[in-house]
Amino acid sequence: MADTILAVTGLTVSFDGFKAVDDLNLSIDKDELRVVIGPNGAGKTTLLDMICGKTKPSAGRIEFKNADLTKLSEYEITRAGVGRKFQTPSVYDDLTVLENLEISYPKHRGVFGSLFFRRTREIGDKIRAVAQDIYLQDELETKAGILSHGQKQWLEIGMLLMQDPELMLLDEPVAGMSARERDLTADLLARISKGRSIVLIEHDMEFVRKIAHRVTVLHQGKVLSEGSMDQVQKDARVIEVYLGM
Amino acid sequence: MSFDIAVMQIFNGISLFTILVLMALGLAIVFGLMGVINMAHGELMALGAYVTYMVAHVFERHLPSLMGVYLFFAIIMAFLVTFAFGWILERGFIRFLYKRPLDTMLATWGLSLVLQQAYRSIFGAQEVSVPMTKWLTGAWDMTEGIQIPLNRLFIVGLTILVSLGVYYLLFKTRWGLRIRAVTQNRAMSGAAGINTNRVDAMTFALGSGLAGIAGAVFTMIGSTNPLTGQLYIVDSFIVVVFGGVASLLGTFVSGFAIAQAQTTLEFLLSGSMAKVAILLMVIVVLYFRPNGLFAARVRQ
Amino acid sequence: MSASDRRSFIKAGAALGASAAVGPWFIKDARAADVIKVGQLHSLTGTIALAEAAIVDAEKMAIDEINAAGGVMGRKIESIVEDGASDWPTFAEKAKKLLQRDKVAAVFGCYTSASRKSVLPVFEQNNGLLYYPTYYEGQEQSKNVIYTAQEATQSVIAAIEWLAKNKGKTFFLVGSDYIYPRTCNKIAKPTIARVGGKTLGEEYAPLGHTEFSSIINKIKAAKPDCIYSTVVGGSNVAFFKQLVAAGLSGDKQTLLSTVVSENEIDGIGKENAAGYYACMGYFQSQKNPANEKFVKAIKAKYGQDRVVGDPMECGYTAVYFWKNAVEKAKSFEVAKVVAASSELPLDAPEGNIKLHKSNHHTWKHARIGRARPDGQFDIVHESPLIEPNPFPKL
Amino acid sequence: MRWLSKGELFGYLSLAALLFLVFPLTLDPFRLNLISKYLCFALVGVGIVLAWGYGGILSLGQGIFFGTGGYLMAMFLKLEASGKELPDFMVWSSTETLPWWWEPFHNFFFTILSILVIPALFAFVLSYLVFKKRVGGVYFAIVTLALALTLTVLLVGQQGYTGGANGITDFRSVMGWDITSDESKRVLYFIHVVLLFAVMGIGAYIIKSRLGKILIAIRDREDRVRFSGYDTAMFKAFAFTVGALFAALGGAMYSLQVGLITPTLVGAVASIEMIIYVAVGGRLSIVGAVYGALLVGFAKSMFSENFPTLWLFFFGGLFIFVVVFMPNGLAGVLDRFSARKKGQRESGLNAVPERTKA
Repeated sequence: MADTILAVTGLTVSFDGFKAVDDLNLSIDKDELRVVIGPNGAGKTTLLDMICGKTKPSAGRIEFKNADLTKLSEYEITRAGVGRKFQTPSVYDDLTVLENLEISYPKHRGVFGSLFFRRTREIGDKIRAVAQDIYLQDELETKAGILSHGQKQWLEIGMLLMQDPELMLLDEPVAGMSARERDLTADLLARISKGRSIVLIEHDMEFVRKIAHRVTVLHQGKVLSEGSMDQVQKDARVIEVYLGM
Repeated sequence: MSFDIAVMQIFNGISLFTILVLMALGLAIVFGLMGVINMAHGELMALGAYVTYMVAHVFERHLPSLMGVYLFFAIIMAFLVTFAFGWILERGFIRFLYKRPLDTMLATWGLSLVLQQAYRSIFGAQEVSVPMTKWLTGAWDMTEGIQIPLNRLFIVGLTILVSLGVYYLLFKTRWGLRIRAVTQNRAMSGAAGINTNRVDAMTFALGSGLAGIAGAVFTMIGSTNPLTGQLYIVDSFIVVVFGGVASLLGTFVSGFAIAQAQTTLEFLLSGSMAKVAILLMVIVVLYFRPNGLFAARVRQ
Repeated sequence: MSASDRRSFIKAGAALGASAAVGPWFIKDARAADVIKVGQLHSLTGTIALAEAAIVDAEKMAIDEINAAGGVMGRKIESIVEDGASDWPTFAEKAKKLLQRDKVAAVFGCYTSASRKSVLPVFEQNNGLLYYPTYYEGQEQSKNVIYTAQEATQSVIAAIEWLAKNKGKTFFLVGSDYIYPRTCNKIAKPTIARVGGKTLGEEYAPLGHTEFSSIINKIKAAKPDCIYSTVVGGSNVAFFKQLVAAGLSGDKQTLLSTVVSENEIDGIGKENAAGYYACMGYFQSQKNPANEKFVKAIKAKYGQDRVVGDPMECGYTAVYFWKNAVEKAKSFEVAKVVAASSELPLDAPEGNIKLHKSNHHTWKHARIGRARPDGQFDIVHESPLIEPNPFPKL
Repeated sequence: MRWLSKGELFGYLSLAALLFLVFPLTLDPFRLNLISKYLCFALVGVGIVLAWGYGGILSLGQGIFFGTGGYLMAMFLKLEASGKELPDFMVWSSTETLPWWWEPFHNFFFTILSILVIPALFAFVLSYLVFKKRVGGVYFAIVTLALALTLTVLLVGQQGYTGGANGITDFRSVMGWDITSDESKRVLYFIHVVLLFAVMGIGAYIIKSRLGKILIAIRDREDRVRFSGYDTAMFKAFAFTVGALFAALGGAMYSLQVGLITPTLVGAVASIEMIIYVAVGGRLSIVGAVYGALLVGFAKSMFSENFPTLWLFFFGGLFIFVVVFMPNGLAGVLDRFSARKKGQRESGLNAVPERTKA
């Protein structure tokens, strides 16, 4: 238990009577890279939404480093050390790559702090380092709106890196990427997963196999199976869900 | 408060409810289904009122024997004229603004100024008097002390009719299906072979036409002048938003709530204070239900 | 679209080149010696336009008549019309423009008290002269204003006394929520008490309100002999229509208003107003040569359908009051014109009236009329000339 | 990164030249006073650029703050004009004694302090609570509209304390200094212009700061900003509060220079007009908003002087045209023009962000 960073117990939420997540239990260890898979509508994105505070659960607890996240608002959860990347890349189109990263710098987040903010050398260095990591070092002055889809995905990951979260929630980070970009992203994930925990949703099994430590399969809002990629793939229930449907 | 007065107050509440619904229904359709905030909705109502005025004059001059039923023709004409006008407006400039809903509000506000001046130039700044339909004046004497005004009764009936009509149109016909399809997923509907431009124009025109009906009917209880529309727009707007823009049912419920609150408070307090109380009630409710009374909880 | 509208429409098109529009900002107009400028400052747009537009017409007619007869002291009157747009700051802006840029000798204008209050400092600071042609609540007297219509005591007291004597002693007071109705009711209540009557209720509807059913129910519950109404504007139309629909039409219920003239009845609808009473200084149905000439001229100029109400007549007489004062003073200077106005008589359409010796108001008759189905009034009562008393002790 | 773009620099310089030199030298006192009046709305406009253009918060109730500033100033001016007497409108409405909450407004400095604090404080408390609840877009617009209406009804209804529909009029002096003469109007004009440039400077600073970037980010993707660890409600409330403060300053200057304040300046129509000024000038440009206020005010005066019966056609037509064809107002057109000349692609910042349907 000592190295558990996130413990989800009895998590439930329903939309207009439909239970998107139903009495779900999940635990993530420190430094773990967990991949969550499951058919459409299994509740994957909703799970991440609830962890990061976007959706409030109807019941259950989400414990992160001894704090119950269900009681905090989004920005408090972020400040506690949880970072979230969305399914469709969500970056600030009207701002440059540099500004996008700078906004994500985890200090001066109060009104007056940001009003009198000056970019110090230290911050500049950090921005450049992150830009390097996400392959955008040459695009710092480009407006985010005109980046390619894959570059936007990277930029959003970069924004999380600026926050230096202990737990990263990534929703389909390689969707819409070319094969080469996927490889680069796999490298990127391998690099950044050092020293932090990652929960990642992905459909691309090739990609999952490449990066996952452990895999959780969701189905109809519940955990169907959990274990290594190989274990999971042999699980009869998983095969039924994926092939039988 | 005696029993008689209580009965009449209850009727007043119902009557105001139907008036608000009639006022707001067109706006709710245009706003809720298309996201267009039409600040000229009131002026479209005024257009309906002026059409009624003209129809009344034509009947007075040429068909005096049919004056008793002119209102029915006027209502139909008001609907047709505002429907056509709405179509023109939609094609003329509303359609350029679909991606900027808040801008529709500003542009249509400019339109409302232009229309006000148009009415003033054509009909004069003074009120025009629309003749009353004889059999609708006066009251139905339920008992010695209870009088129910006939024209209000008429409005109640008409609102029920119009509401059923709108319900049928939107939920039971192919056309309604198309409208709902387009509002839910424009691209998909286009791909499915629906002429989205046409549906947009039809929807806006329908909303406008309903404003025309409301305008025609309100000549019985209110005044008709170039600024008539201004009196109604804010109330309509509040009814729609209070109910939740995505929901026509919400419009009905909020109309009912506001009407009951208003008639009760007006009886107990002064007119001004009643108004203040209602506006504050709307603010407080919006605070607790930020998307209006009827907003479904959905996964984004 | 009227002919003059059309003309200005064309003018508008021509001026869109902007030079005509921008010109007046920088170039001061050359002033011709043989014309004298006056201003007409009323709302042509906005909520009050429905009452004021007609006054502009009546004033214009008086100006045209005077010009046709040779002008004032040999100079033709040139009228500059400005739109106050039913917006008090705009009134102040336009008043400043008329006084400071156009340097008009007099302004005929304003309808609501609010608009008058907004221009009052402008007239006092620029030493202008305003003729105010609308019945109002009193409580004011300025060296720069001549008031040609009734102030409240001249109509309210006469009306209440007449009602109490002829119609009954219990009253219900209904008004729009602003200063005129509140002041009128402030005068009405002690008057009702003085004549031995009783005030059963007092209600105010927000300006522009169109839903009167609750107030009407309160009236029904109180069962007053008389309703005294100071509801104004579009609200009035709604109020009367809803009264009739609720069974309180003019043949069943006594109602008297001090703000409903023939002009308002046009909008209310003749059949809705029939049987109700109004108290005014002037009615179109008055029989005398000056009035017959006046009504005929209005109809000839603006169409046979036009009706004439008290404010129109007061606007018309205001122009003549000014002309006569100028000719008596032999000067256009404001102080001299004002001095010459003291006790100045006029044979007006409403009969022989005169300006007060010192308080700038007008000695007027109070007339009570009952609305007929044709929109005209049967005059049922006419008082002798009443001295204006803008600051009554109550 | 440069502090001002070439276009902005040109805008500021030309505006300074106009306001400090051209207008005072060429216009007569009446016209100069009109300019002062337009500039009151320019102050509001700068605030709207911040709140609406950058923060994405459309308020249909800026009149609340404009009016509050105006009424607070008017209370002081009226008390001074009345001397030892009760203000005239109170006498007419049979208010016998000065209400206690009028008393402090005998003091000029208290008045100034109240103008700076009361509207801003109200705006902050209101907007923070409301934004915290995620009331946004058209719902926020309605809340502000309803508040503006409420305040109007209260002002009109409480005639004995507020002057009712007439408003408060007839001011004479500030601490003995006559404000009605042409000379003092000229002095007030210059004070006003200096104040305006100060406000524009503050606005520009906010926009260029990190806070400005965060506002843009919130406008376009509020969700994302929350997940970057910001209390977005606080930022929006800040932008709205600054907008309210500027509006209150505009209202106070209005009372001083125009000489009256009325409930119509608080209501829905006035509030929408204020938005229109900014829409015409350009919602993303501070200089644009000032030009917008000048231009619309000028157009309104000119049209209504020359075509008193038809001016609304032009005025309404102008709005429709600007909103439909110039979504970023005049500033947007100029930007696009200069961008095209330089052969650049249109900058993303100056394109109206596509908003999702309300």
